[in-house]
Amino acid sequence: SFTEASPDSTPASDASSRSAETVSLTIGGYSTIKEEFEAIFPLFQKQWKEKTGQTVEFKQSYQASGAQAQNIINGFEADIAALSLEGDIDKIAKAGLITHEWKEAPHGGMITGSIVALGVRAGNPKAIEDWADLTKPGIEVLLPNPKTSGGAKWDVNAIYGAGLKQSAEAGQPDPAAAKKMLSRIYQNVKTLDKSGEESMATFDKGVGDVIITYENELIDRIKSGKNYEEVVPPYTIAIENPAVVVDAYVEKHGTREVAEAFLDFLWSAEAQRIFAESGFRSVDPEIAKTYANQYKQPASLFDTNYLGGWDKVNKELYGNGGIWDQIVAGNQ
Amino acid sequence: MRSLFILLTVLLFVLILVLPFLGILAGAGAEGFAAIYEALMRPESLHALQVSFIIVLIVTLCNGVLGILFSLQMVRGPWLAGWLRPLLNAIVDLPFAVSPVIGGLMIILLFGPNTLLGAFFENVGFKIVFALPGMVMATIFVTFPLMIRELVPVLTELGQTAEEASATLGAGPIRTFFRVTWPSIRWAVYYGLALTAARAIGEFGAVLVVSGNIVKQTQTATTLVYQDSIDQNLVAANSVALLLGLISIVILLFLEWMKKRKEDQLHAH
Amino acid sequence: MHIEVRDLVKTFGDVAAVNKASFQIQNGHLVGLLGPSGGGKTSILRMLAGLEQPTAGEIYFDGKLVNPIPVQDRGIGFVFQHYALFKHMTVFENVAYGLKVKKQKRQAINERVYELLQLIGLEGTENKYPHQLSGGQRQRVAFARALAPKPRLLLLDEPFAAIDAKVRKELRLWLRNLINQFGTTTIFVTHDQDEAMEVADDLIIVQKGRVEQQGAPWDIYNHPASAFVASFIGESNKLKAPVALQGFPELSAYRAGGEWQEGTQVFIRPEAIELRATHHPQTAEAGEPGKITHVHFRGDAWYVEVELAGGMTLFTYQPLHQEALQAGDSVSVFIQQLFVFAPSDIRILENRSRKGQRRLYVYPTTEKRSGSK
Amino acid sequence: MHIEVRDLVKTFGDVAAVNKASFQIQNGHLVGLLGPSGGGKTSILRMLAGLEQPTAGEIYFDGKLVNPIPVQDRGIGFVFQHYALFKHMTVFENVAYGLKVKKQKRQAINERVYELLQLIGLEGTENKYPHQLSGGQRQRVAFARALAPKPRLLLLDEPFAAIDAKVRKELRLWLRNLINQFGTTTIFVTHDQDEAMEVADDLIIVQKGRVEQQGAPWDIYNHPASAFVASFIGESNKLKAPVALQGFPELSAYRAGGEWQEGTQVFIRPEAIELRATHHPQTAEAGEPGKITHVHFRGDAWYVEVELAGGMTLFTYQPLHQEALQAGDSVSVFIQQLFVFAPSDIRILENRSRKGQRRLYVYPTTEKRSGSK
Amino acid sequence: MLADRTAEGSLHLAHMPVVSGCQESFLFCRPPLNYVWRDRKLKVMPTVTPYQIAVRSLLIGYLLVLVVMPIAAVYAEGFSLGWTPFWEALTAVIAWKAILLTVKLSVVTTVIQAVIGTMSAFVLVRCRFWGRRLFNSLVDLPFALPTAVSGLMLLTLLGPQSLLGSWLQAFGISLLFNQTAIVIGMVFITFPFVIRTVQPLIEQFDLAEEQASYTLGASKVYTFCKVLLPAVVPGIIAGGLLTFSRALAEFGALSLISGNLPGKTQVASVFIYGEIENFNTQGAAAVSIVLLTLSFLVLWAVQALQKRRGIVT
Ligand SMILES: Nc1ncnc2c1ncn2[C@@H]1O[C@H](COP(=O)(O)OP(=O)(O)OP(=O)(O)O)[C@@H](O)[C@H]1O
Ligand SMILES: Nc1ncnc2c1ncn2[C@@H]1O[C@H](COP(=O)(O)OP(=O)(O)OP(=O)(O)O)[C@@H](O)[C@H]1O
Ligand SMILES: [Mg+2]
Ligand SMILES: [Mg+2]
Repeated sequence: SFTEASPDSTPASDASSRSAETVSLTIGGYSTIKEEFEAIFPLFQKQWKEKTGQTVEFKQSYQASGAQAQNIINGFEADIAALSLEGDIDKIAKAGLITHEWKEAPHGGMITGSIVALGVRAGNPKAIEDWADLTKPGIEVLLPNPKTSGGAKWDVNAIYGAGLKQSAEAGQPDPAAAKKMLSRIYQNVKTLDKSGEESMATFDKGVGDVIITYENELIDRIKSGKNYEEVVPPYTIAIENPAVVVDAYVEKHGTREVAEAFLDFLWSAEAQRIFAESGFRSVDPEIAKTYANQYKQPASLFDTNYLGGWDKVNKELYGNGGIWDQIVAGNQ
Repeated sequence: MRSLFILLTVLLFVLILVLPFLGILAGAGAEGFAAIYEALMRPESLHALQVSFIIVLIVTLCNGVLGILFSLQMVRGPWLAGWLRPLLNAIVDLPFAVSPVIGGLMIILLFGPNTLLGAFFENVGFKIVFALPGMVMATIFVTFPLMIRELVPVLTELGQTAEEASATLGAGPIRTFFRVTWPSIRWAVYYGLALTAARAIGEFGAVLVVSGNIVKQTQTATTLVYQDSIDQNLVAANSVALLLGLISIVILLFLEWMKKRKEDQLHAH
Repeated sequence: MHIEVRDLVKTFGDVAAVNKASFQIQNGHLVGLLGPSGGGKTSILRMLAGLEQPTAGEIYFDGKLVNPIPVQDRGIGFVFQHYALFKHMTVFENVAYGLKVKKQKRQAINERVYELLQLIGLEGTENKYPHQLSGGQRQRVAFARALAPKPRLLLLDEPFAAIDAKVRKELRLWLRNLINQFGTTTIFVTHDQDEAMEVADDLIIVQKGRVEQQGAPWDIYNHPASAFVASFIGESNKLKAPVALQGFPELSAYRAGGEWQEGTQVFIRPEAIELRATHHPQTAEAGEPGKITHVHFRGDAWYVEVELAGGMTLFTYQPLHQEALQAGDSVSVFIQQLFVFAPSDIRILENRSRKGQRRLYVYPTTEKRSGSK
Repeated sequence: MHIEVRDLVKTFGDVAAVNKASFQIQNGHLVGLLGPSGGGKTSILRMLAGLEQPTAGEIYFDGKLVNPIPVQDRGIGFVFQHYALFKHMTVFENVAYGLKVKKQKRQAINERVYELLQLIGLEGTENKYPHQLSGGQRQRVAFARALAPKPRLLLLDEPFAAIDAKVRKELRLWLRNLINQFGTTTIFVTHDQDEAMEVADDLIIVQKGRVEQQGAPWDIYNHPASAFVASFIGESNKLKAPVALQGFPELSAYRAGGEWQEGTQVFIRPEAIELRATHHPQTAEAGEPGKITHVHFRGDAWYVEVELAGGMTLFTYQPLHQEALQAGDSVSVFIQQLFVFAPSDIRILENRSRKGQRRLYVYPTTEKRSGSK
Repeated sequence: MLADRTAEGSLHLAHMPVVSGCQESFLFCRPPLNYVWRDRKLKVMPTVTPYQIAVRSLLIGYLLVLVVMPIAAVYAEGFSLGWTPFWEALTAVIAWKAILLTVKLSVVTTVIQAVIGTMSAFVLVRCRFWGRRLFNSLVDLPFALPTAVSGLMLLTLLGPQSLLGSWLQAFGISLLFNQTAIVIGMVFITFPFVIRTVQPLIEQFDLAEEQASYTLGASKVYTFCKVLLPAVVPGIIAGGLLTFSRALAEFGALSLISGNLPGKTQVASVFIYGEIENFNTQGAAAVSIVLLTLSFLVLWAVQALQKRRGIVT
């Protein structure tokens, strides 16, 4: 029951939880991953029961990636953190709650992948094909706010990276050109919702001509019958979402074994297939191949490393007085 | 002229209150009544409603009892002389001015396990943040002014003679309060309770931050609505929202009806 | 209950509402506390009740110091100016309240309440609420409520102030009888001297927080202890400037040029003024010549204004069955008595030219209170 | 302004608050509207003001039908019982309100307001708010506010009801003078007959929505048109059962056995009763033997109760300067006059045994109003 | 002329309104007195009973822990890094613009509420029409709905897919993602305040005052403006203040319909949320401090002002 927010919070329960009939696992996830996780839980519960006889009970919380990271730092005792951004995991690690080298896990600690894509209305009435089309006058663009949304950082990274790539075609990658494109797209932004989901909800209400979002979100919507079309611009970024065991809390709860088992289970073919079903690009190359026809391939896919890694991006793009700030300030 | 104003007001109410509410109604009923029922009977809905109910109960009780005591002191406490009374007066309203998100965050920063206070409570086995106590605290913070704002004018208006009369007849303070003061402030208290309850049901920002939004554990009806709505589960979101709206409308209508009955009683003679 | 108050002081901030007031009240007396607004009457009463704590001074009930005793335990009854009935209780519940507090038996309560309701003439209203009663009825319920627990001291704060003149007169006689019947020591506050005169055994005149005079109405009316009391109780003509009045040679001692001496005030009661038409046989007697300037019908008497030769105007009342005067008539004005308040002494001067012939005031009984057979 | 009211009716639901009331008021008169509570006084006043629409009947101001004219345009001044001053305006703004409505020049407004403030003796308070004034002061501001636009008809609804006795007396004389000065036609409502007597030129007695009598106070007091008026105006002894009174042979005609005839009522005014000690030389004259049962000091007179041989008790007042009576004294009671109200006729009976010797009431002037030189 | 009969006794016209004994109160707060013999005299020593100490500490504790401490924590957090970062956080163009925008639109909302709230209160109290009681209880609805739901609702209602939205779009009017939208959201959220504070004042208003105005020749409109309106101004002010504070702080509803474009349509609370998400609690607190302090000052100033004018609300 809710009155015992964390039943195993006392050290005394450490030993008992191993032999107990049930073991509970607390998941701190980012909002998008909720549906997929809920599909995976029963599978894992079954497997774990067979293996150890224990019943696993899941406690789940889903919030915006940054908020979730903050909660975990502030005392939300999640055994497993599944977030949108590497950076958010790093913050937890910096707070001393994650002590192992999490990137040494399979697939660099990433459980899902995706790309940034464009969603347009049925029939693509505004003929959107590339980032440049978003800068045309009269186009209404939906984009979440990278200041409040982890997902939005991927979107902005994609635009900025595409800008660099395009200028690189003509010679050198030109940060100024990239910034200019970002800035011109920003001028067409109708609303900067505070999370990717809200942005999608706004698009659902009929607002806007084009939404910049995760590919998997679009695939999922289109599968469920929405009249959208997915447009993949030639240059876009590959998204990777990490999941990690939070050492401090599994130690406290005595749940390391089951937590690690669950994390491993996320990389199993079974789980990866579920992610792929709902539109994610699987981190498992085998599964990815099976679902390949579900995705449109961009001409050139780059990743965060192309932009210099998250540390650099966070500083130069989103830091105080960074490029994003300059764009926002310059557009008033 | 008069009917013009009535028309304007009705229009205003329809635009600002009725229309949005009908919107929710339509959203909930989009897939028929069974869908509403189903949405409400989901285990997480039931649990969230239960959490909300318990929070509302505790908050209404705390703010009710302490709000009455507080208002009594605000109006009559001799020890609040001079500068203290106006200061308190201004402080009472402040929670309105604090963005609920910040309010919630501050409770985390004050009582989280990394803080002195939080660590202390944690050691005695009492978890505050991401658990019920923190949610209750956040809700109390947000609803604090309502009871007092309702009661203070009534107590001021009431004066003290009836209480003094009771004392001269030999009654002690407790009896005097329940037999003499209470019947006169009863309606204001009910109103204050109703508003506190309504606001507590509806509180979102602060609770979201403090609760951690753990499904079937600290998720309240409001945060469930939010989650459902961003999960594309619009029927469910609207159904729960509809229920919340209906509950508070019913409470207020009930009060209105009771008040009318009392008025009729008074004017019958 | 015998009441003694010694050097009572009550200050609110800088204001001394009551300033060293001392008095005693005999058991069973009905005492009127009278004085101008803001004089401290309410404050004294509230301190007696225990609703207010004295800043200094002692209050004794039957010789026992009651200062530390809280309201609930003083065994008093209090009737508030605006009744302060419990709005949400019926007449019955209101009256029964004090008895219930005392945990009396239901049977005993019922009997006492019905007895009181009968006494106040409100049988049959027991299930009504205060808002269904008229002002006079509410007042009576307030009395019954205060009387129910048989208090030994009854305190009334302007009990009739909110009731209209006609009903007021009836209520005060009713109250007087009621209190006679119970013999409860009673103190009541009023602004209205007619009321006080009519009802009280004793009056205490309070001004600026001080007791100016205490005594029977008769004494206070006829022997005011200060200029304030003389002017506050009863009507009087105040002589602004000295004039030579026949029969009052002593007055010249208080003159200082065309003025009265510093601090001297002279008053004449209207009933001490006798008017005779100049053609009347008795006019020979020492009277001032005067002229009627104004006559007004006042129901049971004529209100008459007369201007003396010196320019001074006096008013008096003329009984209906005496010969009627008209504005413009010349009259002879005979002044029987006047009060002089000087810093040095306070005197009642009788007109010398008529001395011994007829005394103005004759006290009817040897007791202080009016007799009742 | 000359006022005429014809067959005025006002019903609230089933209740006829005013029921065919008709009367006329001369220009410049000050008229008191008097009657018991619920009699319809307020309703009449409010219809005159236009605050209420009559159910039937006509109201004429100077011969012009005003029924259809809204309040704002009737040119009246209205003073409410509880003053109804504008709480958020200063004294100045309150008084100036009516002038501002008329869009008068600032200069003219200032002059008029200061003139009025001086008149009401409240110079220097112009910047105070009503809650900073005493009751009497507020009342005067309310007058000034109503007078400021120079209304031709002034209506006052129990203007003194909320003020205490002493202040009340002064205010009503002040009002009388003020209205004399302006000559404004004025109607004022009161419960209190002393007030009405003292102030009014004319009284209209209203009961149960009907006009019972209209006339000068003198006439109404001495020639009441109905038993109701006789008992309502002035004090009287009501004779419950017939007794043989010397000097009133006519009374026997109204007897029916041991009772009065159906519908007959007999009243004696206290001032129509003369008491003489039995040892007094004049006692020979036809008087009833009686015994004093109660004497009470009343400030300016003695209140005396006397029991006649037949068991009937009468009360009367004895001036202070007459010989003092005491409870138990035997007296001779001489009744000068009584009122008989029978279904057949209304009569004022004078005591025959003394007839011609001395008339009780002598009217002082030929005018109706008391003169003022 | 009348004789000088008024004499002295009657100079006491001044019976000022009796100050009710609020200073000394007995219900729960009267200090019982200790009497002590000292210097051969009875001295009064006011004391407080343990019971009263308990009540007072309970109340103070409650207020401290649940209201004062969180608010103090905002200040502590805002200044946690000292003055310079506090100042920098505020002077950042976007923060500053968000604050200005919020204050500006809160003022607009307050003015709108003052007008429509007063009107609605009048109609609800003075006019009898069908559905009055229903409307009266609907007034508090915005309180009961989760603010996020309110936002979603407004989004649905005004969005291009709704009847109203498409109709408005045909006229080229957009009520979403601009300042109008923010004001609409604020008005919705703060709807009950002015109505609820003005209503009792109208109910208590002495009808005679209004009639007095008519008898003095004033028309209905003039009477309304000069007599009725000033009488309810304290209520409008009190309600307006609450409206203002609440509008300053609103988050849930606004974040969905405002558009959130920094410097254009981003309100302070959304900005604060962003800063929190970015692990910049100090910056968030700094902006909060400005809003808090502002509304505290306004609340206090208005109270002082009303006290000086002798209006007690
Ligand atoms: N609670 C109080 N706070 C401050 N001053 C007070 C208080 N109560 C009374 N006073 C002041 O004390 C003085 C005496 O007041 P009190 O009420 O005793 O007079 P009063 O004789 O009853 O007058 P009234 O006839 O007008 O009722 C007044 O000047 C009054 O202003
Ligand atoms: N608005 C109203 N609705 C219903 N009945 C009314 C109304 N106003 C007056 N009445 C009734 O009309 C009758 C006369 O009332 P009115 O106020 O004129 O009497 P009044 O002579 O002024 O009495 P009082 O001296 O008590 O003021 C009363 O029975 C009263 O109950
Ligand atoms: Mg008093
Ligand atoms: Mg009336």
